[in-house]
Amino acid sequence: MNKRNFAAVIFFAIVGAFLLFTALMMHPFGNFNEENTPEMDEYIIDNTQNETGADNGVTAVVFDYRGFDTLGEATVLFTAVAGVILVFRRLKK
Amino acid sequence: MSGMSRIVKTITNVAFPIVLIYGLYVIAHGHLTPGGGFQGGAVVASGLAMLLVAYGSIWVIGKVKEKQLSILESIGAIGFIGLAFLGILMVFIYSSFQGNFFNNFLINQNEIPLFNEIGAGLANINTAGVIPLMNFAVGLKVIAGLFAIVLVMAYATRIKEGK
Amino acid sequence: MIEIQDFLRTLATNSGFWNPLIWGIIIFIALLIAYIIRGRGKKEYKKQTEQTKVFLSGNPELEKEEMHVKASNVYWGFMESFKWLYNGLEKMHTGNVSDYILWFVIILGIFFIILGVI
Amino acid sequence: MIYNIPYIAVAALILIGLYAVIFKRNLIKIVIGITLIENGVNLFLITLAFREGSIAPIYREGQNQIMSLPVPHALTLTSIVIGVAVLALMLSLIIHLYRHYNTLDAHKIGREQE
Amino acid sequence: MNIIDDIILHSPALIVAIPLLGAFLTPLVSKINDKLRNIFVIFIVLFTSAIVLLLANDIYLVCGKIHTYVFGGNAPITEGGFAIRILFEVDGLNIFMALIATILAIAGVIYSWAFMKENTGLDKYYTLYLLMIAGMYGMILTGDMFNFFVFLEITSIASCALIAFWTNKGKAIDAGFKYIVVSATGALFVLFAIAILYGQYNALNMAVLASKIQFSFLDKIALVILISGLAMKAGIVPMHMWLPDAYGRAPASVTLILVGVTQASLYGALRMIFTLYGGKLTTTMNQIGDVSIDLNLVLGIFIVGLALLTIFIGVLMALKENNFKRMIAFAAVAEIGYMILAIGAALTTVFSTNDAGTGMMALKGGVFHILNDALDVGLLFLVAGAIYYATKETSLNQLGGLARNMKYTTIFFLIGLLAVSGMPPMNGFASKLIIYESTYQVNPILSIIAILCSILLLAVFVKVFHSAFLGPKLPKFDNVKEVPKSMLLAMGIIATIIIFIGLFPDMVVNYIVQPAVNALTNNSNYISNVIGGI
Repeated sequence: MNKRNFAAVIFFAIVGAFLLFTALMMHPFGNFNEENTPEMDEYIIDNTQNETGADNGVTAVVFDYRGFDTLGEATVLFTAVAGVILVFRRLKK
Repeated sequence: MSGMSRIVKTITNVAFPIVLIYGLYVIAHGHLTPGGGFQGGAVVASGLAMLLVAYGSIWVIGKVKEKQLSILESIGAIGFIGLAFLGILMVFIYSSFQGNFFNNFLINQNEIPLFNEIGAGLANINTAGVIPLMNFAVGLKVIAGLFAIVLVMAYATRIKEGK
Repeated sequence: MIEIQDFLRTLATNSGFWNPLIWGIIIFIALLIAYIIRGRGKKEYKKQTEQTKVFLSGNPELEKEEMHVKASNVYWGFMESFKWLYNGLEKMHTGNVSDYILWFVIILGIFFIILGVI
Repeated sequence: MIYNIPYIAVAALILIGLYAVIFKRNLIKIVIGITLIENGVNLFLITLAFREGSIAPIYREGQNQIMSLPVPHALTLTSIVIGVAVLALMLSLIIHLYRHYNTLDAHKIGREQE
Repeated sequence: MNIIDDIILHSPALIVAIPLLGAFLTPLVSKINDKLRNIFVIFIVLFTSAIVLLLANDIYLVCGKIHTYVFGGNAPITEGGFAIRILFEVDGLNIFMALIATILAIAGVIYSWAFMKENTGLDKYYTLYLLMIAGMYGMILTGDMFNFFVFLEITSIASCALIAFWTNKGKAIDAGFKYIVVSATGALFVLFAIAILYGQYNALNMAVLASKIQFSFLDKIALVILISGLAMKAGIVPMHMWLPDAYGRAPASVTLILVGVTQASLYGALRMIFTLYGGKLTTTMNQIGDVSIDLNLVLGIFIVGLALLTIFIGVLMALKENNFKRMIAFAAVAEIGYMILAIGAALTTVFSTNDAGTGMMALKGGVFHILNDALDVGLLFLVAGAIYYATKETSLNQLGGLARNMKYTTIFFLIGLLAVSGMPPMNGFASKLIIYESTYQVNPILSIIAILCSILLLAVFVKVFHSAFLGPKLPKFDNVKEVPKSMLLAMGIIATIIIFIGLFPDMVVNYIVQPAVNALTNNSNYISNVIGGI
């Protein structure tokens, strides 16, 4: 094992240990107690039908509350198409 | 790659309309049922990719060019961002309506009887303001975009004849 | 909003100041002095005579290509004296994507230790 | 604790992806590693959305169960599409690299030499 | 003036949305005519710049004003205080970075007209160019964490495709692939940190997060991941290696915007440190004896260490390099080192009670140097592109005697040389003088190393000037002509701004840099603007 892989393994182990600490420190999966009640999502669940009129809460969030993210998302896809067509273009006129 | 065997082509001919209808259904009911523009567009694009695999990229590139697809995608994107811009411009149409970018201008109003009802869990399609229109724009954009990506990459890696 | 005296203010740092206009005046005076000194040089210098020929201690004059010092030869001595350092830097810059991500992971680990342990 | 097993799975996915990016020499495997990292992050986002006994946030008449959080669903959707775009661009660049160098080994492609 | 007021009211959205609309329209316009397409793109960029200037005027009129814009709604927060909608929050720092981006965008799009004329695929080139500019504006102006990630990805993908523009060179493709791998990894880790913060506080808005943040263990993890990912995007040693490849292989007009993207990533790191964690920077992490180790001290020392490494390695590699654009790229790495040196030195002192003035001055120098570095390095890259356009040659060993044929280019290169190596009376000297003096008061060693490396930077560009422009006229460059007018115009714009800032530095510091520094140092203003009084 050369020097590069040795350092790689060591720091890989450190980062992995801290990521596992993060996983153990998160709030328990699925149950929200008093101190971390999701107020923002509660508000969205309560008011989606009145504010946007949509029955599908996720679509309401995607296209109304966070519509600008969706514009960026569509732009990312547009960018990828333009990039792929640019990379595979003909170089001669 | 050139086309595959007759069995695959036949199965594709049978399956492609079903996939197409299902994708369009997912796009159209995006504000009522699970799904939306992206998901339905991905379904339709996968059906088109199946067509590409069955018939070969050379046959498909004879039918449709990637330039036309990118024009189509631009039209979808312009429709999407135009609906967003209309939220600003509505201030000049409805008086006493301070609109912002990405404003859902079709809901909570009675001038235009289009998608302007409040959904009450009854799967009423005439609800949710601009969300169905945005679903259609994004669906068109995703269909054209994903199919353009797959088509260009398949045509670039095709097997040349004579080699 | 912008008055005319804004153009003349000096930039006051904590312990010093910097005013380009004063600097320009001083530089102008210095150039003037230099020009005066130059004007008092030797008078018998004439163009198009033996004085202006290139003199390479008797050797013939090379043509243009060899007379231009290439870029890699300009700091040759510096490179030679710091060869030990540059060898290390050469080893560091492998054009390999995995190493780029590895450096990111190394910085991440060091920073994790610094903030997590302290 | 049993409740954190999804987060441990997220950490494991990210670590496997980092391993593939750092230790593999094949460009396709590096791309697979990045996709694994991205899937781990998406799993993390969608894990944050879950509540015990909750249904998908879609309103039906006459039912009032608790719903899972809608915002992480939206973020995951956006993140997935972004991942698709990045993947498409990476693969097209790899096709061009293979045309130029006739290899997919990152070490054989080498560095800039002037 | 009703329409002007409406434009100012909606300006944060229009600044991002109009380049996006132009990018969507470019494939349709290029169906008609090529010249029309170029005029259309230039018009879009100029219109966006006009809106940026209107917004800047609106911001700078009132001291400490913050322009908040909510997408889709009118109130930034609902009743109960949840920021459920995306909102842009433009304060002094945002508008400062937006002005830098504006200058780079105008110069780049004018430069592209003549520089890219012989190439194919120009409609896609201009589309991606506008998308890059829009993504840069979005990264700079946004006030929402996830939105920041989205625009980070837009800029990454667009610039990756443009770095690999000359697909007949294998190394260009390789550089694009390295760039997309590095930026995708960094952006994914940033998203991971955002998800950690969301899972803890159930909020995505920067101001709400900054008001809620507790600095628990998970927040430490999130801070580490955010700073590391954004530092890799900003090209800080030892995560800088993608930068020479990408800068060196991209077309010069793309490299100009890439400089702006790098600065935007650095801005993101600043925003995360000073605004998101700004309230917690003085928390005592540990007690050794009677000295209390605060968070800002730890961060400052770590950043200063990285900065010294960045300056050293950047300058030494630039001194060795023989490829023109790679050399300028390593010099750009060193310049980034100067910024984060000043910022790290400011972090150690700006929150202490006895010498907060030194920290403020160092922060002022660092923020001022962001502007100067973008202008100087951008001008040098444009000159390198002009030489490549004229001679089709990038290796300095082959060049020589170009000053006889390309007079204006030589003058512009001389201006850039003096500016980037911190010579009076250019703008680089003013910011570097502030950095030297403030870091000297923090620790003399820092300023000594900085001055030494600045001298070495001058040596680097003297070598370039000697070997490329001076010397005898080489016979193979006899028929080299001056570059076309549009490239000269683009270089002239940047050179004029450089000389203006160099001649009147105090006005720039007072009117533009000082609001940015104030916006950095008190984040309570930023928070209370969204969620009401604190």
